[in-house]
Amino acid sequence: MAQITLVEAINLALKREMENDPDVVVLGEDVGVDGGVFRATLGLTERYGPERVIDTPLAEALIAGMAIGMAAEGLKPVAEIQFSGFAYATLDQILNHAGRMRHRSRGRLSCPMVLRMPCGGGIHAPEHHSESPEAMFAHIPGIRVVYPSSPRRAYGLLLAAIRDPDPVVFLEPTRLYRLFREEVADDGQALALDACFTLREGSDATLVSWGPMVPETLAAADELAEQGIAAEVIDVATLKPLDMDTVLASVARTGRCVIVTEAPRTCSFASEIAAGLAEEGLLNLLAPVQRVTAYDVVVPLSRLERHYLPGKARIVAAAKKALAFA
Amino acid sequence: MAQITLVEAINLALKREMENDPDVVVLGEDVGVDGGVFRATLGLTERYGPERVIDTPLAEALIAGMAIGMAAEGLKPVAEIQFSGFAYATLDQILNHAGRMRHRSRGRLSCPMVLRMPCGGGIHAPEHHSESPEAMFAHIPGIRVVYPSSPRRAYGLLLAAIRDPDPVVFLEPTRLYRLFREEVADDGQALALDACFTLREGSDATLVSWGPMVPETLAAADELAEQGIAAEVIDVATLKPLDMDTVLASVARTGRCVIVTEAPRTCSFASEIAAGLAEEGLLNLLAPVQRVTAYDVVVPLSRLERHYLPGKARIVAAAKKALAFA
Amino acid sequence: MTIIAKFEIHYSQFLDPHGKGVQPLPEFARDPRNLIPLYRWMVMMRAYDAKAIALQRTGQLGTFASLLGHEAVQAGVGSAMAKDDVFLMTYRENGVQMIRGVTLKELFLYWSGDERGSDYAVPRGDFPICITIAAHITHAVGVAYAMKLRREPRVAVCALGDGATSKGDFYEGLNAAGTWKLPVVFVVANNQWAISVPRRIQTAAQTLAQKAVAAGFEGVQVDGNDVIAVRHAMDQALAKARAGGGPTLIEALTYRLSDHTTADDATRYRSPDEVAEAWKLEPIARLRTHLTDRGAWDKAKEDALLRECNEQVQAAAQACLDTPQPAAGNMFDHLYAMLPAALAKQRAAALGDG
Amino acid sequence: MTIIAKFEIHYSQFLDPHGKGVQPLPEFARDPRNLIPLYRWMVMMRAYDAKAIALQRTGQLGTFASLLGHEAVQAGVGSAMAKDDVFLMTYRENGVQMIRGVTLKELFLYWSGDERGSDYAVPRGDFPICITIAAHITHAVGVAYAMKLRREPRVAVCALGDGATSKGDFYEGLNAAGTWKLPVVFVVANNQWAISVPRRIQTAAQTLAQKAVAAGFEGVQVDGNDVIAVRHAMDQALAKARAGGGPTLIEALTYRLSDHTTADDATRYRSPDEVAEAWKLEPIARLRTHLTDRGAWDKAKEDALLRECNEQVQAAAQACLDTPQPAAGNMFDHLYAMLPAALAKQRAAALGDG
Ligand SMILES: Cc1ncc(C[n+]2csc(CCOP(=O)(O)OP(=O)(O)O)c2C)c(N)n1
Ligand SMILES: Cc1ncc(C[n+]2csc(CCOP(=O)(O)OP(=O)(O)O)c2C)c(N)n1
Ligand SMILES: [Mg+2]
Ligand SMILES: [Mg+2]
Repeated sequence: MAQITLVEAINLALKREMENDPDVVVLGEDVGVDGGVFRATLGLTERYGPERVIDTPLAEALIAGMAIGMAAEGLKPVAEIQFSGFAYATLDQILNHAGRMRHRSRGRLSCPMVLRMPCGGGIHAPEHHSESPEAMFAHIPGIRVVYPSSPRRAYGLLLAAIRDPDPVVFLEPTRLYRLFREEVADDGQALALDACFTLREGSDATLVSWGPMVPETLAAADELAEQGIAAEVIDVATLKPLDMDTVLASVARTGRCVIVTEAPRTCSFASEIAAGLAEEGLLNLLAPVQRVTAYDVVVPLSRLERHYLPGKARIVAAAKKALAFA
Repeated sequence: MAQITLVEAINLALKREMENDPDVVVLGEDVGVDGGVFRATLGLTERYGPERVIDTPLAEALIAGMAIGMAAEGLKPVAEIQFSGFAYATLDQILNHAGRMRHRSRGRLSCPMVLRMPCGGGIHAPEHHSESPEAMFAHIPGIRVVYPSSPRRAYGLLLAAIRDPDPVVFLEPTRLYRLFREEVADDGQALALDACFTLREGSDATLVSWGPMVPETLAAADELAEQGIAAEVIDVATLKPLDMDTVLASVARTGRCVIVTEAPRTCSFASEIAAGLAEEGLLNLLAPVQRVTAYDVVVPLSRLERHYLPGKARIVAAAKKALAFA
Repeated sequence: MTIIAKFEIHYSQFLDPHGKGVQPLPEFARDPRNLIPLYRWMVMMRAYDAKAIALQRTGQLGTFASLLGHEAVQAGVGSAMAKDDVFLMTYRENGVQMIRGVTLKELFLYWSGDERGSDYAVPRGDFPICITIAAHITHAVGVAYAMKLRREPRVAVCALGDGATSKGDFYEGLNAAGTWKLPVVFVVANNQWAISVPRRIQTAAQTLAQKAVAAGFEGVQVDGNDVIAVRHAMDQALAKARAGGGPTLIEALTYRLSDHTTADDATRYRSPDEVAEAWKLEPIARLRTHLTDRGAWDKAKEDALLRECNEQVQAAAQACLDTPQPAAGNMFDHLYAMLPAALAKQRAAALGDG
Repeated sequence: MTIIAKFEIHYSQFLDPHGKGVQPLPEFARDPRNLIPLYRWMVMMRAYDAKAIALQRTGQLGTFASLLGHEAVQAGVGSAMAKDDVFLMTYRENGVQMIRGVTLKELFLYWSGDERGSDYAVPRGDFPICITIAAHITHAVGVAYAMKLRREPRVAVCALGDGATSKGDFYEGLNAAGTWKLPVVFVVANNQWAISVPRRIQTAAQTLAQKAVAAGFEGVQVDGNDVIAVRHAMDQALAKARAGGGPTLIEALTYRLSDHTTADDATRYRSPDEVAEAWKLEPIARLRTHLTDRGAWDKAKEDALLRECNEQVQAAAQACLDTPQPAAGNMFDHLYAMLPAALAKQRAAALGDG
């Protein structure tokens, strides 16, 4: 078993599924000879040819809309948006069409497509290259939203996403693409969608996160552990449909919850989880829920980025604040 | 003072501000001779001519982008999107540009535009004519999101929106357009943005809503009153930036909160308010927060619409559930 | 200055507004009996249309988009397509749908606000109505890409209006279709109006056909009130697409004789004179005159046809009205292939609520 | 079949790759001294570009988009514009910006990841860099609409790449500009590549100039490595726009001699041969030969100019590096005209955090 990075795991899952299923096609800007600007589609053109690995014109609404048409015709398109900052132009298609094709036609047509995109900041990139649009996608009925945080989960969840008979928005944490390696068996085993992963057990507080903030959250749990505080860490992984039961069960045990995201706070996915707790977990809460999020501002250019992204220190502080309640 | 409908109040505010300020222009599909499909822009072309009341080609991204360009050049464009179901194509422009022009240029350029659109269901319209996209807009930094619920508030808030030096997304509750009349003085007085309106005081529970669900929420408060339950009713009106203090202060008094929206639940604006309560109001909560929302499904066509839209009965039931907690 | 590229846009018409031939008819139209099925469909469309409006006016249907005036475009398009081609449409092409096999009852059901109306028994692969203007143009590109990838001799046919040609999706779709030489035909029913916005406000382009120049393929303009011209252009475009020749844009000049929808009042923005002029060009009378002149049609046939159409339309409308309301759970049932656990809870709540 | 519309696309070039005139020069270029300022700007651009890449390679700037090869397009555009025209751009037009008055320090600051680099002291009305491809094209339409509404003899100039011509915003903007005959000039720097995607994959159109046909106005193609051709086309388009004649699309044929950005490695997808061929056509040598041939330039002038440019670039780079980091509160300070109460709390938290 090879030690690979997250982006290599994505690549591996794509290869595996293109090999398994001739209906799988990949499309997007620069996904062909270049292998994608992050090399997620490296080597696919050589193996499967430019008809199945499609360099599209520069047009995001087209990429999404075309994938919908392909999917309704029985292909399984895996479309890439080069950066999530350019994905807003696809919202119309995803919301008005991908998420509705099955519903609208009473199941006569369906839309088994995946829309992949790198998300999140921390790579000192230009404007629009550090977006965290997960909440917008998670608001859309009829789709799934998945956001892995490790090579192994990326591999298994992407396989699941491609095989899923409905549209999946698959968000990839750019700054984890090459941050660390993990052993990943290329065994073609998909992971279950719609389920959280409990990465670490603990009885004092529940830390909930997804995608790029998971390593930072684990680091915060380490630091808390050093201080004698046992934090449970949950990786939500599939944001929609949300496995809220796992979060509720954990908080029922710990009584305290910190939710971590790098998206701007208002109407973030952290708010959704906090709302679920206020509604279904209130009686178990021993302290106010803590949202550790980015501020409600535009992601600044790189010089100020470290002030914008929530880090370990803010997570630890939030957990301790929650623990300070008697 | 005339008794006028909400859509007439919108029209009045537009006329007033076009008269006051030659920089105000109106643009959109069918806003000219036709006066808009809901007649919100009726009579403007006759008074201000087709150069200031602009029938655009059928292109929503254009409408938003063009308004941004006009605003940066010093005009005050009020753009109409014919139905909010067609507004998703503007998200790219609103998020990536309108909300960033001032920030990006350090205040050298700004974006004093308004993007108006009818929202919400209940008018038995075709697909895409019943959308509630407020949460998506409320997630965007650098903009304001306003959603009035009565003729008087529509008039005052629209004046404020047009005069505001930053971009405002102004959502209009379609099914309230002609539902009832109110006396509205055409006195040119803007209402304050960024403030909730407490429509009714009460000590037993707080009902929070905005836009089209406000009358239904008031009706629920009436029904509760008949049963001896005094519900406070808050109209959020400006969703972003949110005046959470008014909600928190009310819940500090009542201990119970029901939040009502007709948008799908996950990542809705109801979730945002519930999250704020879980974070800042937890110690005052005597019962779990209740979200009364639409389901996480596609707005059905008209035959099933009444099962989809939350109504008075669900609000009353939620309030009573909250009150059942000791 | 050197000239590096040249383009010409062609226009074609076979029958003038009086039903007189203006040039030799194409092969299929030489025997007038071949035109009778087209005529019958056009009359059926008009009967259906009138009934739908009547039902809407009496509160039995929701907002309805009339196809009055579009009969020739739709008969030309629908009759030219092969069964396993795929049709992608807006809200105004119910006439094409009929020819494709969608039942009148399904159409009425849809307009009555019932999703089950889009579960066509035939044609299973055609797309449901796309209300968001031009979005389906990119879907057509995806469909055509799939056909080409699989080396199938099938074609995606995508219908749109003049207003749709202003939207970015239109251009992104055309441009991509050109790039990959996809088997797709775009048919613009240029009915001169997009709700209240006249054609001249949509674009400064002299023709809509020339929009294809930007995408590097052929655009042609035809008289859209002349079913022979539409059908002929479709036949050519479909044959070219099947032969690997790539896309074609057909601009069919016609007129929206009705209000935009039943929610619209067109007298607010266009003159009765203009509409009266347009009636002189309408497609059904022209074809009837032509058939009558050639001895292929008469008053008795006409009366029988009208009776037949009205009966069918009446029966379908009744079947729609007799259809029981869908159950509340229905809004959950086709959202995902399998209902996720989180939604199952909501479904249960909705049913309790019923 | 009748022909109802005809279009021709023209190409122009004045200097061939060897600096020889191929047709009579336009008025402004007859006296070679008028070309010297253009030449100086082009050399300055190249010096700036080299410095920016060096700074990026040593970790002192973020990702940078080189303009190598685009010098003639940018000198032609920048020099033709009037002060109170408005320039709207992507990330690759720093050369135009220099001519417009943006300082080298501001440019470096921007690329170092500091928003203050977009607070140009001059020109206050030009738009900041637009990274999202083609979005600024619709902004240009709004700007031009405002100019026209106010009866000002000003023009919006909008620069874009070949890749941008595939995006819906491009078409929506062009189409609207045509409809209202707005004072706007669209300049496509067709450098043959959009990151790894060659021009032929963007569109089947033979030229990008013909995209204007879809919008009903004139599109022209010029040799974008010939500054005289670019400048001349700009002069004509600007004069036409100021006179109420509406928009023009200029396709300037050039080549991206660099990687897409410093984050790209172009050897992955294009051959060294192709790049070597393109170097033979590059714009600076051609103009230098022309000026030298006409006795307006020599080695001494060249040396002095290079020294001067390098000094200025060096000083600006140092000034950028010496600029203190922005304060954390900065990310809140220009979001709204007045900081809303809800955000004031977040700002305080961020500062506590600092
Ligand atoms: C994206 C989008 N914007 C706006 C609308 C509202 N609308 C419905 S039909 C229409 C006009 C369409 O005109 P055209 O394309 O000419 O088709 P026609 O109705 O004339 O057949 C408009 C603006 C819509 N449905 N979709
Ligand atoms: C809407 C959008 N999609 C994708 C990108 C990513 N991207 C940045 S530059 C580029 C290629 C642009 O090519 P072109 O327009 O030819 O300009 P050039 O870089 O050649 O100057 C792409 C795809 C983007 N910035 N914006
Ligand atoms: Mg039309
Ligand atoms: Mg390029």
